[in-house]
Amino acid sequence: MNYIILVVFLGGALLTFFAGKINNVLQDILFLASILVPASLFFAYVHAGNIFNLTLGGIHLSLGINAMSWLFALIVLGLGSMAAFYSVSFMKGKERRGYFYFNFILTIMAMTGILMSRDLVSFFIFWEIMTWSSYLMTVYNGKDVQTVGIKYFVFSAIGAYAMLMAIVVIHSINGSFMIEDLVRSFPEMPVNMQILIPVLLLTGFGVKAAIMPLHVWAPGAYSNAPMAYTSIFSGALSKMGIYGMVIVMVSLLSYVPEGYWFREVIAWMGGITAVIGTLWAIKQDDAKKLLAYSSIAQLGYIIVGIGIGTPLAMMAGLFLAVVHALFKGTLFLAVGAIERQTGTSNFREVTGLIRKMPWTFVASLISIISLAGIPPMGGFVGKWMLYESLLTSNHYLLVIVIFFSSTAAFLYCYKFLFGFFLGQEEKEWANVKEAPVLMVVPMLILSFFSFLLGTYPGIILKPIDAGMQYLGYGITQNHLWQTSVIFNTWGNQVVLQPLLYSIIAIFLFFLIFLTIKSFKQTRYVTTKDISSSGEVPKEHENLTFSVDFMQPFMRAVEPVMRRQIDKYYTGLANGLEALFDFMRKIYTGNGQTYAIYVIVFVVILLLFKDILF
Amino acid sequence: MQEKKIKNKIIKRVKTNFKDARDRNDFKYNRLDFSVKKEIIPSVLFYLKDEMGFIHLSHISCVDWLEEGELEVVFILWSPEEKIKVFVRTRLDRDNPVMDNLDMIWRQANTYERELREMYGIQFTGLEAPDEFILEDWQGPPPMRRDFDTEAYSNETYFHRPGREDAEDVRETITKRSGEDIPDFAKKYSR
Amino acid sequence: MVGTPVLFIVIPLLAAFLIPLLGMLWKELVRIVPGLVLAYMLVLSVNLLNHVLIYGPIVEVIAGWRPPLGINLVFSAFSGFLVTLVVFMGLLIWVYSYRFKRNVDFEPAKKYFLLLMMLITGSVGIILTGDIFNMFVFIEITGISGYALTAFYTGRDSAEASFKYLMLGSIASTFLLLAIMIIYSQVGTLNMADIASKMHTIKPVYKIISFIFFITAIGIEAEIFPLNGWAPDAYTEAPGPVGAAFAGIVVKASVYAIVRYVYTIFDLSGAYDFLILIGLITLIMAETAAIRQERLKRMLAYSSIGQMGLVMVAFGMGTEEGVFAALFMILNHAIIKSLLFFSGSYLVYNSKHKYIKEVNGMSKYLPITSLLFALGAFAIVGLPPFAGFWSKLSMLTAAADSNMLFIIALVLIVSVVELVYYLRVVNRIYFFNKEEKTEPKKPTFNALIVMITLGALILVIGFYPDAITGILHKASADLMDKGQYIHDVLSLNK
Amino acid sequence: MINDKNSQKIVDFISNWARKHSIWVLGYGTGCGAIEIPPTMTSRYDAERLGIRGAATPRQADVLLITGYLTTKTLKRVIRVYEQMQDPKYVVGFGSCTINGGMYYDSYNTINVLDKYLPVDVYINGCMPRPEAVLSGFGKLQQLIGEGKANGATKYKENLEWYRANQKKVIPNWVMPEYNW
Amino acid sequence: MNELWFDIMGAIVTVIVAFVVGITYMGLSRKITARVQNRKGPPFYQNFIDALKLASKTSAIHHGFMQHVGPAFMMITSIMSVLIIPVLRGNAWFVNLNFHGDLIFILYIMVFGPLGMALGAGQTGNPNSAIGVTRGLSQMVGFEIPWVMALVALMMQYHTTSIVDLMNVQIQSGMWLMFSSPFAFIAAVMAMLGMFRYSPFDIVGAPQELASGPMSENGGKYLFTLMSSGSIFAFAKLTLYVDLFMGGAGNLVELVIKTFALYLIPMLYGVTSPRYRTEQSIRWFWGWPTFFGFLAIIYAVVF
Repeated sequence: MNYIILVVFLGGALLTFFAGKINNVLQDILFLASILVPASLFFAYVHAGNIFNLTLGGIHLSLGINAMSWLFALIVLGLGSMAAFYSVSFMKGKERRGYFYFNFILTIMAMTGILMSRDLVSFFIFWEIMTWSSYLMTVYNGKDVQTVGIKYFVFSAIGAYAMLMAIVVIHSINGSFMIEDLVRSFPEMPVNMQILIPVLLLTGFGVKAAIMPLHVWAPGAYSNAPMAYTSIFSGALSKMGIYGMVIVMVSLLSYVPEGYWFREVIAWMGGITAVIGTLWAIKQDDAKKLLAYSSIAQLGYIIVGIGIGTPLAMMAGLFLAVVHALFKGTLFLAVGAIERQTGTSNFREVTGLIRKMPWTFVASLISIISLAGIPPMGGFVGKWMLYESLLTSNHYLLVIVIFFSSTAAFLYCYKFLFGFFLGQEEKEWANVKEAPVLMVVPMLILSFFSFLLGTYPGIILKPIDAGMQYLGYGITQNHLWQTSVIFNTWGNQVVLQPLLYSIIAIFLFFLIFLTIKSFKQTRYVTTKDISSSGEVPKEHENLTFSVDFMQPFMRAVEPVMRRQIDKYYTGLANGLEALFDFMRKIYTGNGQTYAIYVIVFVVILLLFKDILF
Repeated sequence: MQEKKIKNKIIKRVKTNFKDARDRNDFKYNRLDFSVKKEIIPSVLFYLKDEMGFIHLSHISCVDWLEEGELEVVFILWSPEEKIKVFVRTRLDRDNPVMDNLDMIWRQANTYERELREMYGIQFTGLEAPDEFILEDWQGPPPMRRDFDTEAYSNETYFHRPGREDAEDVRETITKRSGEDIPDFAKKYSR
Repeated sequence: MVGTPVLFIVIPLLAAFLIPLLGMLWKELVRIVPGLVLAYMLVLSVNLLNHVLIYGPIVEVIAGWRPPLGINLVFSAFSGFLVTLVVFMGLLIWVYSYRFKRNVDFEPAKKYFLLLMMLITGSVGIILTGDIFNMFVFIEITGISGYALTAFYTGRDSAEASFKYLMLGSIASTFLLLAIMIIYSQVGTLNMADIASKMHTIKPVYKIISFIFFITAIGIEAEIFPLNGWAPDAYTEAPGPVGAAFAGIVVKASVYAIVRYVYTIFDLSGAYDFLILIGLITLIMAETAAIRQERLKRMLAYSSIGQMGLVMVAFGMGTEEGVFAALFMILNHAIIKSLLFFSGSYLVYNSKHKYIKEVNGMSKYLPITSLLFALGAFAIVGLPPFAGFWSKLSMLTAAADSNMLFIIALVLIVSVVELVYYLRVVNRIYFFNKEEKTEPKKPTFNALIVMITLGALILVIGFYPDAITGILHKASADLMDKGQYIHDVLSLNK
Repeated sequence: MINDKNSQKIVDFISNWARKHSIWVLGYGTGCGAIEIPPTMTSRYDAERLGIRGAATPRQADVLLITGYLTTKTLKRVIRVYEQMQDPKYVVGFGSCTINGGMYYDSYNTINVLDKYLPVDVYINGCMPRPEAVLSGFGKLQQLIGEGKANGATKYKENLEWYRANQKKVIPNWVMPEYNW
Repeated sequence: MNELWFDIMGAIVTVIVAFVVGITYMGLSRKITARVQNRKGPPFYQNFIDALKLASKTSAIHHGFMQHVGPAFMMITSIMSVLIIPVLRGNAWFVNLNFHGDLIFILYIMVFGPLGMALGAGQTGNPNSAIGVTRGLSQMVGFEIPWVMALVALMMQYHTTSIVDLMNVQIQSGMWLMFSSPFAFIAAVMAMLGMFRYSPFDIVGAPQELASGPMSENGGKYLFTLMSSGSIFAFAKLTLYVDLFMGGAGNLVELVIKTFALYLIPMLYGVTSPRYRTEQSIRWFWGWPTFFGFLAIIYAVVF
């Protein structure tokens, strides 16, 4: 069954690509089918036991699923299906539909393949397919391809090649590419290999998970890809890095003494990633960039959770991974909807869409609340577990770092909502309509789930628990979570259900009080009707405060922002290019020089013949 | 003495360049005064700014010579180096007060010109600025002209609370009532 | 037995000389005959290869002189594989250049196909021969036809490039002759197998010096740094298919020569490490030089040099895995680089200077060519699931098994550089707006067929590498088995 | 029960009492009168002890305090501010200028009688009125509110057309949102 | 069923107590400020009158749905905090939701309201509102750091994240946490200055610059809701401080005394200080308060 799913994906991708030559509607239907059919096949027929073996080029490949990868497959296929529905409407009337659909399906296929891989070679193959198909999406708009696109691919390639090196090294030690064999033999490996292999693998996964020094590709790539795709890019594709990290951190590093330091370093890197991502997100004026940096920051939390590695922390990390897929997927979809309806995603240009696109606003609001980690949404549960796990495992400074990042996140959360939906309504956007139903419904479904998980986290904690048991953790139910209750290891708890009901009750009470009593009496006035020193703003006067939105805060943190990792990378790249340009000049184009080279070559060989041969 | 020399020099230079410029040189202090025709105003001002160092435009003012049927526009320039100010006057026809826009010489002239346009009705050809400046929704004649009767206008346009017509200088009455004298300083202001 | 190896040399040579004569009969024959010849040779070589894989190598003696005195041709799994590859590439080049640019006219076409046949003859000869002087002759044949082909466009630049090639080529001949002289003076024989069996009798100094001269001489043809000064110019100025021929045929033959010397003839232990060293230097120099190039073909040329460096590194490992990886890379490189040259030529078809920036926005005018170029670019940097990945993986696995972690890291870092410049070109093709300067030319039907065939091959090998790995394994085992080679050749004596 | 007349009376009494003791003033500081407000609010006269405090925006304010002459230009803004305030609201005219134009009675662009344009509940006489006078004026206003007689807003609503005609007479170019609380 | 009604009644009583106490404190603060400024000042019940007046005003207009929902959000936050924070030790009336959440939950539910209010303010379209909100959020980032450091120190030291447990610790040891963890108390109190937004940290409202900031378009009922929820919230925060650092309170009188003593700190600091700029305020919080927070953590780790 495993390979049939992949084949269906691949065939669907090709069919969809060529169907565009015949009929657009046919193409849409084929596209949906080639996402949904394999997804439903997956959930219907694939179980942990099914293993499909294949020998290709003398290498033993093996596909199968386990409890851990099932969890991630849930993210990939669930979010993928939602984004697929969205894409059909999103791509209506756009160029390069076949290109988009092809790469979309291919990415989903690659991610499914990664999760199914039981050996490192097929893991790597699917990883690379994922990389280049996502790269092709990154350059979809044809904007900044030589900078953003290349940067993305170069970082991905560095990561992937690090991984490849690890794979061949593992093979030379083990004589096998199977992940199981790696896990089994890792504790007996020599110490330098025990350090080298995780470092290489973590580099590979860290690139996709946008961990701190390797994150610079993310903002550009996330914002350049079409938004329907970026929701997967940020929601699911980055989780592949997390998935790999989970394997490395838990299956390999927990069994060796050096693992402790790896965990600490990775956790701190995650923490710093969270802070830096948040600070840069606050500075952005473009919603895509903002969400991209926010993704970096959120992935930082997840990495912290996985890095700490206590049962509660691991659960927090995985739960956050799921919830992040939900809310960040929704937010990117919302930005896509706004961009489609208005033509821009810049906060300075778009304002006051709340009355034009109310459902998009509702989805964004719920997702933002979830992102900010405010109860009663799913984000809170993940954050709570993360804090409690950090506290109970004595990472006090990390708590502060995470808390700072999380508090500062409110700034960009508000900026997102204010920039798009609130503020003065402008004449320019007076005719903006709500996005099509097919775009709104996936957003609402996704945001509903992040609401649901805030009350009944047990729904998703159960598969997480199963996955963690697969990784070797004990059963965590009953002492860490129940359907609607979460505990920390000190025995403190948060009971979500009554809290939620209280919140809803109070909310309804005051909504009734304010709405029924005054909504009828009050009438709507436009946002031009504000108390601005008695002036009446003219139609063309936009009083919305959107330029340098968080300037006071930025001034306060200005010393931190002055240094950018990106600049160092750019400097390095420029230096290398200059070096290469110098190297190029060795080929002077002069025949005499070449002849001299030959003579020099011979002379050198003759001089050093004793050493060389 | 020094000042006088400089002043004479300036007058000489201006007069050689602009033959029909009439000057007045009887001011005590650092002040000069030229009257020129409106056609050569731009060239005079350019000359004063670029050649003579009168780089600062202090003000553009206007005098309404109702009896002579003319409006006199006064440009007040200031030379920070010589510490001398120059008044350049020109006369416009009161019925058709038109002259050239000068805000390319000094950017701030724009403001003064808008004010003059609004208050005296002088049209500056080529002046690019919104119509309204200080008087919003003004529909009457230019209010600073001497033939504009502000009280009549006010009576016509605005409401008046009755009782002000028979309002007199009540100070005399008060004095009688309380037996006080009007203080000397107050007498000056008395009607 | 379906044919003998000697046909591989006789038939194309004959065809080459007959082409002008046949041209007198019917002008079109000039074009058709080489194709027929090459097709026949392909059938022949495939048959022979099949035979060889089952029954062991064929050793053919020319004119009845038995080794070690006479000249013999060895068609083993290793050389047979390379011959098949060379002939196959030759056929594709023929199809592609059937009416390519100046070939449309009779006179140039006559010269072109004549020289092409000579080139193929020489290359096949280098691979098949079992005699070092004979190899020298074939190298000269290859070289001379190469010089002429480089100057095919008869421009100033072409002449200059050709002259550089010629100059270095003559230096190469000198060194080769010197080396042969030393060997002959010491061993008294020119037969490879015989030399190999007597190599332990030679004094190390002579051995090493002759090896150095050999390496220098063949290294010039095999484009190792710093002997490859001619290559970028030649690739740039020669016609597109000739570039492919250099990359797919000449260089392969030269690498074969080096490998034969290192593996079979000489027993120097340091030679393997030397191969790795020189391969790495070549790789790094070429790839770093490629990234800043302004002309498309020059960039491809440097990339080609770099790939050959990589092949050299793989050969230098000296293990069977390494040889397997190297052969796999040779195969992939032949296919992919030819595809890149072929499609690249059409992308800059009407441009005078072949600047990279002139490919901007070509995807709108030449969709299939652009797609194939992109496919080739993705494949050559080793992205799965395309062909290049498997060779890279096998190369790295072999390196890891030989504990060469540093080399793995270096190769991978250089791969990133390679990735960058290929992606830049692909991005230009797809996402930039076309400048008005050059007029895109649609590829001819036969060119399209060739390119699609190569593209399909890339995909086939990518998705099903087992199609080729069996042969490669046998070929690499064949190369490693030095004693068997000597035995096979010298046993004819008895 | 709520609509019962007596209970309505009680509610009115309570709310009037509250309004009376909590007066949030929006000072429209035109002319020289604004300088009299700081002493009124600060230590010496301390208007806050009577529940009088400043309001930042018209939305929060109860009383619009117009401290001096109003040109036609500022009148427009004052009307705008007044219409933005929420019921119940009161206007206090401060100084002679608002009563009969004061020393600007013959100016070509100041209005002379404020109550033709806005419903003034209390005038404070003087040029300038001292803080004592201001406090006394507010005392009067409190008294009126307590008695429920400070119904300028109602008057304005009822006679809106008359007020509008007067306003439009001096502000011919009328571009303001409609007032329909 | 009976128990549920009892719970609901208890919750309502808690909220009413919080409202009354909080709004009285606000009135008292005006009185005390006036006395400091050598004025007579309004009566202490002045804020009741203000609230009553605001409630009796009409609200004729709105700028959109969020303007209605924003104050409701604010109210939820206040009421939720006051329900989750233990008001009295072991009193059946005030149990509410004490055992359903913990400190981290409270930290997060506390920002729910400002965010909702910020949304309401944003919908009005008044630029002053948005500026005020950005200042408020920025300042929040400032003072949350020492505040969280203090809390983390407490949680580390006593191995619990529950307020009830922390209160029990104080009862058992017989010593208030403000004495046993002095640095945490100092950091928390310094953070409290920002939390109450009295001068010099009143950068959000800043009537002189921003026309009362986020509230500038809210009058009448909206302002009433905000005002009452603000007073409930103030009470909740004070109670939290009392619970954490002063051993909680056995009865309402004790609670009022303790909370008022705490309340005097930001208020008296406020009357004597001019306003900071936003970034000055943030940097102030990241200076000494954070230093004390670090000390608190070191103290918690070492002892």
